[in-house]
Amino acid sequence: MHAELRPELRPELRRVSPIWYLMVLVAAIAVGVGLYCYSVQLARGDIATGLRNPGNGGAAWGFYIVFYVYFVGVSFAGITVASLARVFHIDTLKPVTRLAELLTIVALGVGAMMVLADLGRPLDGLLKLPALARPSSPFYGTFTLVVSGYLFSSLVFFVLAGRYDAAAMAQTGPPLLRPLYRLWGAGFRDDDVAHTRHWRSSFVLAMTIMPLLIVAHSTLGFIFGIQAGRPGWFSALQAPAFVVMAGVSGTGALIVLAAIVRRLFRLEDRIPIAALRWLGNFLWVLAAVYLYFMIVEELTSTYAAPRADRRIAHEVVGGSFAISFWLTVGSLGLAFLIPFVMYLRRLTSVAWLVVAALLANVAAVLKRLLIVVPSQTHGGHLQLREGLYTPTWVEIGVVLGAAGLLVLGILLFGRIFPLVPTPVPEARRHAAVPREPLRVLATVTCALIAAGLIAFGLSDSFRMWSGDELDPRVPFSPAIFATGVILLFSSAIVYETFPARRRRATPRRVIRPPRARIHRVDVRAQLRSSRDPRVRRKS
Amino acid sequence: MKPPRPRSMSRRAAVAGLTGAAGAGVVGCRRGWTPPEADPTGRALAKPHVAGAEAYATHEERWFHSACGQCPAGCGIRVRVIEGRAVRIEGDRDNPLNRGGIGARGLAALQGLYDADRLTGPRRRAGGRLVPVSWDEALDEVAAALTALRAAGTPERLLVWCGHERGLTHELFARLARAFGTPSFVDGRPAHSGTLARVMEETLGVAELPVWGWEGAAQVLSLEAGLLEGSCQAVYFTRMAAQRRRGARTRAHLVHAGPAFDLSAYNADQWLRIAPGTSGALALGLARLILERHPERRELPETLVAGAGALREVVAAYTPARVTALTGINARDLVRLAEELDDHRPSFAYVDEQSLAFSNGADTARAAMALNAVLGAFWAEAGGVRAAPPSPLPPWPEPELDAVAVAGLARPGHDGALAAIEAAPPAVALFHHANPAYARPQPARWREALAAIPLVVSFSPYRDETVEAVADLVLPDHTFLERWELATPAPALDRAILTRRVPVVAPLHDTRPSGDVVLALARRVGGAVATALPWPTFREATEARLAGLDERGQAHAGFWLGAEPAPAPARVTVRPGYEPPTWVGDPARFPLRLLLHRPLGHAEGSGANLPWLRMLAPMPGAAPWSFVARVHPESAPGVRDGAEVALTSELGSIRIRVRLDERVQAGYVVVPLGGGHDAFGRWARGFGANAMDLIGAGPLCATRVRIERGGA
Amino acid sequence: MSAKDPNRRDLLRVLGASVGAGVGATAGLAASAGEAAAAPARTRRWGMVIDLDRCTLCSSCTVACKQENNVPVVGPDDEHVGAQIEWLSILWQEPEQPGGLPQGMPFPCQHCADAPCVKVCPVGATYKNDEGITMQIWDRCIGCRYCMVACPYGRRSFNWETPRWDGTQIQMLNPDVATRTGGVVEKCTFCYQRVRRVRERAALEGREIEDEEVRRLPACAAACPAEAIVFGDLADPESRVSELARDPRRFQLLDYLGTDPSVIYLKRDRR
Amino acid sequence: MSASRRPVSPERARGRGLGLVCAFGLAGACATPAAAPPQPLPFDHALHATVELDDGPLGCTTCHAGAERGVRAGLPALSTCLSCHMRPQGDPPSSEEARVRELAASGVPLRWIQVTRNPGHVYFSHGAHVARAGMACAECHGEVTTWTEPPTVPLRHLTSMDACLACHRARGAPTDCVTCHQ
Repeated sequence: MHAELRPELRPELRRVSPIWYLMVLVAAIAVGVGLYCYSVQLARGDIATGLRNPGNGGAAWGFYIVFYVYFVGVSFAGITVASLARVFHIDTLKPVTRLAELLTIVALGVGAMMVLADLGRPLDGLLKLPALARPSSPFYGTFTLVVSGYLFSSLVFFVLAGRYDAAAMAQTGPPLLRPLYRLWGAGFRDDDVAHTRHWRSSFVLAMTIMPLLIVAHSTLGFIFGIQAGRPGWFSALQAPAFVVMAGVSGTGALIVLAAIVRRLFRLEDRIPIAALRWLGNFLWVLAAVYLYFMIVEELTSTYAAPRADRRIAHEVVGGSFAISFWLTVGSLGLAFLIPFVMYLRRLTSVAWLVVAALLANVAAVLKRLLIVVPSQTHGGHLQLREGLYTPTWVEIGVVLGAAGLLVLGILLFGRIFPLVPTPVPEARRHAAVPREPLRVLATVTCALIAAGLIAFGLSDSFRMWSGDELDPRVPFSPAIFATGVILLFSSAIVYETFPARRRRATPRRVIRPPRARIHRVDVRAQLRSSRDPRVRRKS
Repeated sequence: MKPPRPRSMSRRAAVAGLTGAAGAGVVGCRRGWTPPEADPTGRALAKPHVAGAEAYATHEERWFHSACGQCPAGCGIRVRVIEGRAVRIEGDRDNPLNRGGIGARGLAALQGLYDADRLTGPRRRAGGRLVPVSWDEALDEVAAALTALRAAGTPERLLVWCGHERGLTHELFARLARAFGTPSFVDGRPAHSGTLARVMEETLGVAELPVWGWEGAAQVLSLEAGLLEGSCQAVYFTRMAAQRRRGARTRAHLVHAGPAFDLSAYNADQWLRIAPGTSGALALGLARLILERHPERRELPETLVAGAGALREVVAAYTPARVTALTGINARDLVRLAEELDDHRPSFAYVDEQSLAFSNGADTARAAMALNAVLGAFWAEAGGVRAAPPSPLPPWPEPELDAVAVAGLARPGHDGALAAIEAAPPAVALFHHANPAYARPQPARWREALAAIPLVVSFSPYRDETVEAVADLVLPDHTFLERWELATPAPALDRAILTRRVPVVAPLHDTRPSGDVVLALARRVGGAVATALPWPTFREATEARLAGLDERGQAHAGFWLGAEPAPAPARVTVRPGYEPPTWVGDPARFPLRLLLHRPLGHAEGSGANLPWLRMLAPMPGAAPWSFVARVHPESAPGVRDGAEVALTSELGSIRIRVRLDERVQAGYVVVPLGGGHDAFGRWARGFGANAMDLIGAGPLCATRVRIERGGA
Repeated sequence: MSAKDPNRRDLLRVLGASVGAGVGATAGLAASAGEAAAAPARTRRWGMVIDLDRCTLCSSCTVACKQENNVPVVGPDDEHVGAQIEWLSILWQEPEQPGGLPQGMPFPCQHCADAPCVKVCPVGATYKNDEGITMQIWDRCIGCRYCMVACPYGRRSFNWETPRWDGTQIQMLNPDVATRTGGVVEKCTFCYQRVRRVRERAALEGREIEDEEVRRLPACAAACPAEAIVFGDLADPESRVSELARDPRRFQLLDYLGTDPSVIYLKRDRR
Repeated sequence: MSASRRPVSPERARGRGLGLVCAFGLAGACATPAAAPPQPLPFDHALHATVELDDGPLGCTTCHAGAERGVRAGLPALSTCLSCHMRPQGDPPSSEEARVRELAASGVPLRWIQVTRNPGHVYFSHGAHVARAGMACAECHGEVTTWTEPPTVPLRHLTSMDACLACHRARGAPTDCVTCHQ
């Protein structure tokens, strides 16, 4: 397989730069620090954080929620880029799609950990959220849609897109990892029909994911935006702004990641500058939109605003949050200007692009801090005690550990799997797909079951069957809903991995004559070969 | 085996009768057995293990009627006791003082009872440290010292110092001192020995706080009083303030003249910011204005207030202009206030210890009484000022004094002045509910003076400064929830009231009620002292004391209410006068003047170790757990709000956070009392600062200070 | 769970219509649940009227509340600034205009009819019960603190650490109220344990709860020397609390947010 | 008495997921204590259940006074024992009775060790279940009247919130959380 490709395009694990080891070490230390800090928090209680009761002069949400929002925001880029690349056939972006999806998955995992770090009783949270979560709480969307739907759709996208390379790596990859590749690439036949199927299913997935993405990030915005009791949060702008800010930070993170990965894994030839340039353009567009949102926001909260809103705006622009605010404005401005100038001048400097991307992320973190904190410490409708929130070393350590985990996850993955997908020639994606009623039936069945689970899980989460009781009628309804969402996306897996009927009579339009090696790649066929007489006959 | 039928017995009746006998006790130990409830859920969301609860598991719940002993008010309380643990205090709805309400101080009594830093038994100082000692040894030691004093013929070298506690224990200490033969008995009850009580003695003939006729008053003028915070009857006054505003048909007006914005100012219909210590002038100015309104009428009943006619001449000097200059209250307010006081009868001017905490305190009280006389407030029908009703208990027969005692009593004794104690230290000092090593001006000097006393005995149940720093022996008292007591509350009603406290829980520790200890000491000293205090136990002493109770009152659970209001005295003596307050210190070096006040949680100094009181805001609008000096921004230039500063007087210096407050009279610093303990348990220690370091003997508010940024 | 939340129910109906497929399968379940539900005798709405003209800010209520509800003492040190657990404290409002009167008020949970905290709780640890009390089931709370940031009144406190009672202090705990663990949010319950006690007594005696016996039922109302706090059934027009709530001086805190608090204040009246 | 000497095991199949989630604390049902609690008296329920007094048989609520109308059933104080055992009640007098009087004489209260306890966040009113709902003691506690020794494990069938709720639903009792949570 892949023989038709130029050698440099074949999936392979290249030797890494020595800096890789250094970065892994640093990231591992960060993870260790994070674990230690979290253990301190568990032992001492949340008093170890800088969080305190709002109204008593503190903020109940701080760094953890800021970085939760940030990490989930970062995850935006991955799946967006992958979906855009698929839906609009942007081949320039193809080399970074896997990287992007990987970023999404790892960032979402880390984001979920930030929520756990924030919970007063994390174990109870792990048990009760799947069991009892209520859709009336914006957290419901966070815990079900974001974690199950968003994460799992990305995962499905990622897994399906990787099967091609996995199957190849099962032949050529490090022997130790081959079982993993075989598992991943299980059932993959490198024929045009499979590629075509993937091409189709990925389109459906991409089309599904894009609205889901908007919903998920809006949900995040709703956590803040629909709280009438918090001036500064209560704004219809919150949801769209969260979507855009997620784009800014996610695109920025992806640019940084791509630039680093190019060096570390010596992939300069595989990840073209053009991909980075495209991302740079995407970044300035989003940054411009967000700058516009900020102007709208500041105008609304200063021009004849109610007392409490004005108080917050005053505190943010000129008070104790002024440094953060102006840093945010500056960073975001530069994150817009640098790629914009490059766009106008038709220049591309990776270094400057990385600077802009980093600034975009600085702005993303600070802006989230400016959203989350001032409304709690200074945003009382009543004259409650005002105070300041300063994160303690425990919180900083935990966040550091999470960031370390993010980096570590990506770096380690890069050592076991090619980070750049092998391009599939356009021609191979448009094979005639044989009619396979069973496959369609299985897929549709899976999707229907999923829809049923979603419907039931959601309605029971709404306590529609609970009579006058507080709990869902069936325990773990939210989990059922999430399972439904997962299953819905899994129907794409069913569609692609459903064992093909191999009837000799079926004519297949084959562009290149199949080779014997292809059959060897077919792990399932291989496994079956000992007992399936047909296979034996064939070989 | 067939159990035989018990003979006739109604089991329910028997159970009911006997359950009352079930007392509380110690916790059973459980060896080698893990109770199933040790961790039923694996999580902490459970009632913590309560000593006693699992040991008894009877779930017996009882409510005891008793009386509060946290402050001199003596509100009626009901205590909920479950399995021998007091878990809740509520006000007694039958008690006419508080009618079911209860103050924060009373509620916090539970924390006092269950304070983790209580003394668990008697202690003796050995090698500088307090070590446990048995009661017998400790009592023997005190008795030996006392006996030696009498043997040497110097009984006056015994100092007995009783704090604010009012009740039979106090009387027993006084009786012990008398029979022993020492004139050095310090009565720390402010209601009996403070400036106001002394002035009331000369005015009304009763050395107690007067009774104020809140129930019928239409207008009250509070002259710099700590009406709702530091007064002896804060709960009653709170109830009255509310009732006079909303409960009654006519709404009474409260005007408060005070130097800073405190609870009284907040609650007043009108707050007049007055220069501190000048309310005497205000009272006289008002008296003049009111008299001027009635040139023709002989306003004052000469029969009651002798020489009232001469008042006109005395107050003539206090023209509105002069009063304005003295007090800072503008003339328009003054005139309006005079009109209102005059029109809204019954009205009266209210003063308390806080009003009189200046060098001119006695004059202020006299001026207030003159104003009250002008207002016709004395024994006014609906609401006025009366003398405290006499105690319903007959005076105790004078103990028979032996020759030693007679000789001793004839010699000069101590009245609690530091200099005298330094000059001639007593040989033995007994401190009951008194903590001079903290609560008297110049605590450091007090410690040195007390250290010079060979035997200092403290009866405090807590490890206060006197216990920790100087006491040679500690004979810890029960808290008031563990013992019997018979007490008369600080005067509030025009009927006599007597409260009876009962032990609601078994003693937590190896402590003994001080009354019993006094009786035991008397027995050990023997002779005439033992004869004077013949009762075997304090309980029996209370019964003996109650035997002479006036029979016309009504007995309730927890209190006894006298029948008839106190009769009008033959005459009221009014001696108006005014002197401006004096301030100690060089005005150039110490430009500011120090005002001390008792905040809500002060509870006569006993609140500092109770976190519930500690966390109460010391002034309206303050954060919990704040302990700040308040000063007008103009008086502390360059000082940031919330900064820690040094307050320095000629005598000492303290570090304290400062709050800039425009509602404080410029030129003054307002500091709450009750902070800066270096002992007295975990909640008191190290919190705030002790303003007693700044002031000298004499009135509380008479010291000049300065503020320095960044500490001393 | 209260069935009186019209907004949510409407939403549910709309959603229910769109849900479709799952409904048929579970309709049986819903029907059986409906049968078991017993109708309450009368719908109560417990409420409180706080007469600020009576209140002198003596703070007894705050201490009584801590005593009754086993509210832990959180220390005064810097680390614990803002970690105070306050079910009921004194709210202090400086005048908005110069020359106005500052206002202090006992400040319990407002028990909003439309409570923002209830909406946001992800696990249903806080909910409106049938009698209008916003309850918090400590054991269910996961400590996400969403309710705290949603509450416009700041009337929810988080246990930033596991509460401790030193030595003998543990003996004074009220056995009727569970102590909380670290990591959960707690709040005023209108002294529900006392309401329950009264209700059970009434039920055992076969009568309705009388207004007389609940007027000073919560610990704050019982302790108040000024009798400024009155508790009762706002749904009963005859009750003392309803009568007071009709006073023209009435106001609710932040009524413009539409939370409809069950705590009704009567304005201070000064010359 | 031929009935089982062993208390009925309260270990029951746990509730489904919900019970697990809201895990209610299977108050002591999780583990059988290694040793019997050192109760002050080897109280014989079976023997006392046969006693007839003037005004009827000696019921559960004679000693567990709160069981009928109170919140907590309570264990008897020494005074309760003494209300009968002040005078000798057996022939020959039992050693337990001697111990009761010994304790009474020494003034040491009876230190029962409570075996059956609710988790702290659970409010369970005996009065509501016995006097109002008319349940019998044995419905929850099993045949206590057949035991000759003090119980060593909690006497309770209800080990999960589901079990409580099932009964509440079946009987139309309130299912508001605060009915049972405190």
